[in-house]
Amino acid sequence: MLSLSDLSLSYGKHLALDKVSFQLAEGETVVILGANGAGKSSLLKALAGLERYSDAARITFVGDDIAKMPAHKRVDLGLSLVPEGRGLFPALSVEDNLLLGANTRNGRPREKENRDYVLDLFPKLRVRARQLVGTMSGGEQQMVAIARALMSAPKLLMLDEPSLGLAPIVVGELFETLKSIRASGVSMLIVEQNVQASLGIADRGYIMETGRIIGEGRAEDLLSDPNLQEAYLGTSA
Amino acid sequence: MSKKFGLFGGLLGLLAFAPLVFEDYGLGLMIGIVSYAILAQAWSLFSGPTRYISLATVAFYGVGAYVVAVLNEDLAYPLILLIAVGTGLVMSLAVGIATLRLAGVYFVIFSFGLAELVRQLITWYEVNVSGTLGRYIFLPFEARHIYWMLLVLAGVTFAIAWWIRNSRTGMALRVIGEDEDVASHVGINITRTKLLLFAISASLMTLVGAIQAPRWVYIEPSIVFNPTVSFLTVIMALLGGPHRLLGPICGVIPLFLLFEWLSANFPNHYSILLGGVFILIVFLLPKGVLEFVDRFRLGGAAK
Amino acid sequence: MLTTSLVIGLVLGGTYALAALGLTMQYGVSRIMNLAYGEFVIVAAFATFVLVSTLGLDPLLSLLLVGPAAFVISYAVYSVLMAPLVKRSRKGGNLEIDSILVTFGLLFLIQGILLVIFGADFQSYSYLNVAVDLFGVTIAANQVLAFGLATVLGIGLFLLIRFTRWGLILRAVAHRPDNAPLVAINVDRVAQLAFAFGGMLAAQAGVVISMFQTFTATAGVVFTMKALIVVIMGGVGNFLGALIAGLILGLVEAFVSAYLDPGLTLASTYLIFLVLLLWRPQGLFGKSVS
Amino acid sequence: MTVLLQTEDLTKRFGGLTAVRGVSFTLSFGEVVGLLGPNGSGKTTLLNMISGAHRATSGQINFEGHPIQNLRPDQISKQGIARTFQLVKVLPTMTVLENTICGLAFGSSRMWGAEAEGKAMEKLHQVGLADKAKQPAATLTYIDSKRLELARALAADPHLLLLDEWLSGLTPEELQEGIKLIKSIRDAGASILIVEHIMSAIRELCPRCIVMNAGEKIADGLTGDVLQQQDVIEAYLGAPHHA
Amino acid sequence: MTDRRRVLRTTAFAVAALTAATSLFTGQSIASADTVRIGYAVSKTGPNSAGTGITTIPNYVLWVKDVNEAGGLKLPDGSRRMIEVIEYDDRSSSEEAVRAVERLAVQDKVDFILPPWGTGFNLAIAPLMDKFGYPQLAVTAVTDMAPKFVQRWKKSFWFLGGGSDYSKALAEILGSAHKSGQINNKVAVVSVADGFGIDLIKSARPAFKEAGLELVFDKTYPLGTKDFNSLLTEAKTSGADTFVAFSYPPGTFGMAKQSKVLGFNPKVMYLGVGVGFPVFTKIMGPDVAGVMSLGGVDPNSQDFKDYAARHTAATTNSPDFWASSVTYASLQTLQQAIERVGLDRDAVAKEISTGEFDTILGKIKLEDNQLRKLWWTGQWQDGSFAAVSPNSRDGASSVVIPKPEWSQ
Repeated sequence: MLSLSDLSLSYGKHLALDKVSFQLAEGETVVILGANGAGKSSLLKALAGLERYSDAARITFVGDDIAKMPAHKRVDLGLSLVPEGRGLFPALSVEDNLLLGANTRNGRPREKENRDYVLDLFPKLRVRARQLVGTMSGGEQQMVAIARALMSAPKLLMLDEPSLGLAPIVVGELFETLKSIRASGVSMLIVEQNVQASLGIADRGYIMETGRIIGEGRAEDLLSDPNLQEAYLGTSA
Repeated sequence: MSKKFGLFGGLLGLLAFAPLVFEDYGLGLMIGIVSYAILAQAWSLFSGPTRYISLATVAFYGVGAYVVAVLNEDLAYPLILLIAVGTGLVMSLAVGIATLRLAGVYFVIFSFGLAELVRQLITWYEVNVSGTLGRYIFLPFEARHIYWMLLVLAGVTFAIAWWIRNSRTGMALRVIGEDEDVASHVGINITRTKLLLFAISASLMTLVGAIQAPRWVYIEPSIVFNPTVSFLTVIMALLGGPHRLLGPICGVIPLFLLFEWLSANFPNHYSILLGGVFILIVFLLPKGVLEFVDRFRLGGAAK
Repeated sequence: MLTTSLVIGLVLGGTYALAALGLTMQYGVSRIMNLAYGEFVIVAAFATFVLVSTLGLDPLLSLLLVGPAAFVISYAVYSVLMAPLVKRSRKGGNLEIDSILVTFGLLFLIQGILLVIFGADFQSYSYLNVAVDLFGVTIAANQVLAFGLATVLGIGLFLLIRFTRWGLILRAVAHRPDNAPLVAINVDRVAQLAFAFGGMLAAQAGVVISMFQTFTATAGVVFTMKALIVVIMGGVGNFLGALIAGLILGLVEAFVSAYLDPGLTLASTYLIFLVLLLWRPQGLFGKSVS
Repeated sequence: MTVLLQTEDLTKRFGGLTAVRGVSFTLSFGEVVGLLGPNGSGKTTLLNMISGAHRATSGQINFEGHPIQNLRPDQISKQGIARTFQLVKVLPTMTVLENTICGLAFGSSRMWGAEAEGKAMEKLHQVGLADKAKQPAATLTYIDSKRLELARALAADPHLLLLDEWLSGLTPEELQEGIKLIKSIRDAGASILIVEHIMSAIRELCPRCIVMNAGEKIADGLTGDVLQQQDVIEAYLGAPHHA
Repeated sequence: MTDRRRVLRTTAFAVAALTAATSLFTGQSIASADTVRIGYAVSKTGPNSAGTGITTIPNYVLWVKDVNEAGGLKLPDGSRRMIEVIEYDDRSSSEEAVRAVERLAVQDKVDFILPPWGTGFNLAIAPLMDKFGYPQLAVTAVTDMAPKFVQRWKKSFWFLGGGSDYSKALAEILGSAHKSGQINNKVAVVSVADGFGIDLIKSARPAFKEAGLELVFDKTYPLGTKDFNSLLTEAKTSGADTFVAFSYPPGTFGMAKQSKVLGFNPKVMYLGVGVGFPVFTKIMGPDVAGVMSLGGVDPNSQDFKDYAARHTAATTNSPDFWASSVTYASLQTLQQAIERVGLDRDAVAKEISTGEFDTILGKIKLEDNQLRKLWWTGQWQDGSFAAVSPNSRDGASSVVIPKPEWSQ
């Protein structure tokens, strides 16, 4: 479904991504792990078309070459990102944010049913529909962000650190939801620091360090991978 | 270093002979160039490093002219100039304290509004309190006297600009312009530094107005608070590059002469040509003349 | 006395609001600080003048001609002058400064063309210059019409912006342009359409204003300034805010004139603006950046 | 050991979000302390309160016995606290030397002229940038920019150095160099508070560390012990999630 | 090192630019011997361009056309020389106006310089005109200080009188109308806050008082005011039979229109600059009748009728009824002075000062370098702006008070 090769990206002199390549099959949930600064967020932003990257990069998504495609068209194709910081419109209401999410080729005709779907997924949002997003708690905002991305009827949902800054109990709920999204057939690419939880819902995982992919494997195997412990705690504890 | 000073002094000295060489019209041109050079340089002092686009130039310039108009019959001229500087200083400090926390376009509009506000208030004062509108300045100055005074002021302005660039305050301002976070964390009092520079810049502008005023004989608010002065200053400084010591003057000379040439040769299509030139400048020289010359030179060297 | 000032102020404010709506669109959504905005207003006024005096067209009818024409022209102006700057700003240019400079050039260009065609004369025609009684206050019908149009356009825009998908997209771009691509919005295209739409609104204001004000080729700057003040007072990109700010400005002028001193009306406009800017830099109804 | 820095019940709220909640800790003279925690746990906010970039909502910060929680960054800098930034902040159009002079021209030392230049060069030698002193900072590589930031922070001979993820984003080789550099500074007797993600570095550099999660301090002690604590591991890797 | 080189380079650049510039601007145009070079710098752009475009430029254009079509300026020896015009735009800036005059005098070496529009600009160039020895025929400058200026600048001539001339004339008219019971003694006055408005209102206050009138409403409004509803409403409720506005064109038009709408129909309505403009009749239609203002013409003067016809033919606009004909007359004065004494500027100045001239205003002779034989007040009557003061002068119409009601 998604394949990329030779994706390099630098901020000035700092090489954030160094010839990254990987694939993701339809229906798969893949998690990307790695310490802060390893380049995980940059990878997602590059895929979403929000960062300039090397000309040599090849990205294909559901058969289309999207490497030179502007960001808004990628969303139209079904590649949705929930970025770090959530990328919401804080001065707009929950309802408006969701409606904006449906602003895609696939999303518009299914606006109503998708709306019902995400409000069932996050019942809390139903009562808060008129509230301004900026006044909501972090967990609620994260719900809006995911719900908004789902409104676009994505084929692949990319999530950047969805559990960041959330209370542990909310994190639990969040991963429950992600699990049910996965069950609905949407592919997911997740960058996450919560290793345990994210691997719990993933099929496969990649480990990144300083802009390179240094390991990959099935979710069950990765948890016990010494590379992972090394990447996070600096030692195989 | 001393060589540079020598060059600078020599150039000023040379320019001081201009009234002997040029006839009145040439001198008039020189007066225009020098006064805009000072305005653009003073503007760049503050706006170059901080990137605040100020349209308040004419507020200070006009106040300078007005101080002279009000006092020219009662006080000795040097004293009037001193009062003009003082007025500009006080006004800029008051304005600065209030406005320097506004950023971007808000500051732009505020500074424009300021010039209009000052103009309206002076008008109101003149009409209701002093009962005159329009004042006469009869000072025994000819064009060359005004030119020499402006030349001295230009020397002072460039010296201040040079000194500030090489002083602790100048470095502080550059740091503020590049990154306010870093600035405050290395111990720079941002507000105080900005205020200081704003005040210096405004005082110089006030002086230009004060020195030029005797040339007009008759002054009223609509004459001395002409917003075009603010705009031209900005354009000239930006064209030359406000970050360089000699940037402003490199913008002033070609633009001033271009405007003069256009208005002399195409009086009926002046506006159209001026507008066109403006647009072209933005498209062709986005970073200013000096940058362009530099690039051209580097490009040449690379071959 | 009180009602008189109130009615006069509201009617006056309606004109200000009307003149500001387009700029709010252009600056709020497209991020173009259009200093030639007032020239668009004046060009429309001249166009109406020509239509009315040569073709004998009804000024209201010319609203339907001049508006769409302005949309097309503004659209073209954006393509030629603004789009390259927007593109450049992504590579480290400064859109705000560049747009100020370019539109300043445009201001002279348009003014020059008008001067060549029409000369520096005052232009005026008479339309609906009859008295209307409004709550016991006598006022010109053309001004009431202007007020009505301002209100209709303002509220119409508000409804459009508030309740349609296009409006929602505009708000999204005005509010967080960086996040807009995430929801499949083509920011460049929206900016261009908004600029053109803003140009159209400016033209509508020009048509209406020509019905009751004498104008010259060089009168545009005044409209730009008033519009800027209203836009910033109302909160950038906030249409309802612009409407209310315009009305406030009109009321302030009317009341200062009646109760303080007519000599201070313009000063009080600026003073209010300056004080407001210091008190709430994001405008009366602007959302502070969280 | 005399106390250099002490925070008491420090809290910071942004709108509805509490980024730091009731954090108290002390840092003694000459001590090097690591400040850990997952993303968003409030480490940088804590650091920002100490350096004055954010004003604490409530609580106290004492530095060398004086309360500093109400001072501006420039005032705090004059008290002798210097910092680096999470996202490197060099002044791109200024030269490396000028960048370094910034560090000592305005803060506690207020040096200028030849003296400042000499001192700055000394610091550039210390971080290994002396040969690039005349280059504009924009031309530096990433690691050199980081070095420069360190030189600027060190220039004023601060009593307390705050490092905000100074080591992040470096290649493995650079990381080793970086650790060596900070070690040399530590060994010269500096007091340092280090916010860092790279555990290996923390283990090497900091005898003691403080761990934060969701705005609260969850551990404070010897580094080896703290990193064994179950709640710390869970904070990083997440609690095993059973559906 | 590179730094120093840069400084040197930029200095060199600056010097080169300056040199190039001065050579560009000192290139003298060659005056051909068989023409008379006449230069002027006027506001073609900027805020003053409207006034300039109505009163000043058309008359310069018309006069040059008239003279050249007649074969050129006549000199004492009977020869004729064509006029060659050099014109500049002062962009409504005093500094530009000053420099343009320097350019005309020094660079272009023109034979005569015609004045700009506006009091301020005429004063700004006065010292230079004096210095270079050019006679200055200041027309569009209304100032009570003219006698003083004549002392200072011997070759300056003032053609439009001072503010007090106009306000006294008005006070006289109003005073006698009050005495004859046509109006009450209450007067409402508004004035524009610039030199012109203030000059007039300052002299009007004592003059009105002396004429037994009471200023029940006396307010000043800023230049650029667009809405007069508040002012007019108050004036209307003040109980005054007379409304006087010392206003500038946009304000004049605005007040006229809004008064109609408000049904504010005072017995005397006197407005400022603009009432005599051709566009005023377009704005007001039949309701111009009875509106008073500064200036005026003798409606039966064949000279004026011919002039107006020529003006309309040459510039597509009819002249304004105040300063237009005076401007043209000032040019005729110059023309005849040259015819009598030649191109010597000193001699021409002396001739203008002492001679008598036959103009479209009739025979005129300056008194102390000022034209005093002017119409101070005019009133729209039967489709023309008839002069009503001084009423003793030939050609004066009698004032109509109260003015007719608004037609609608």
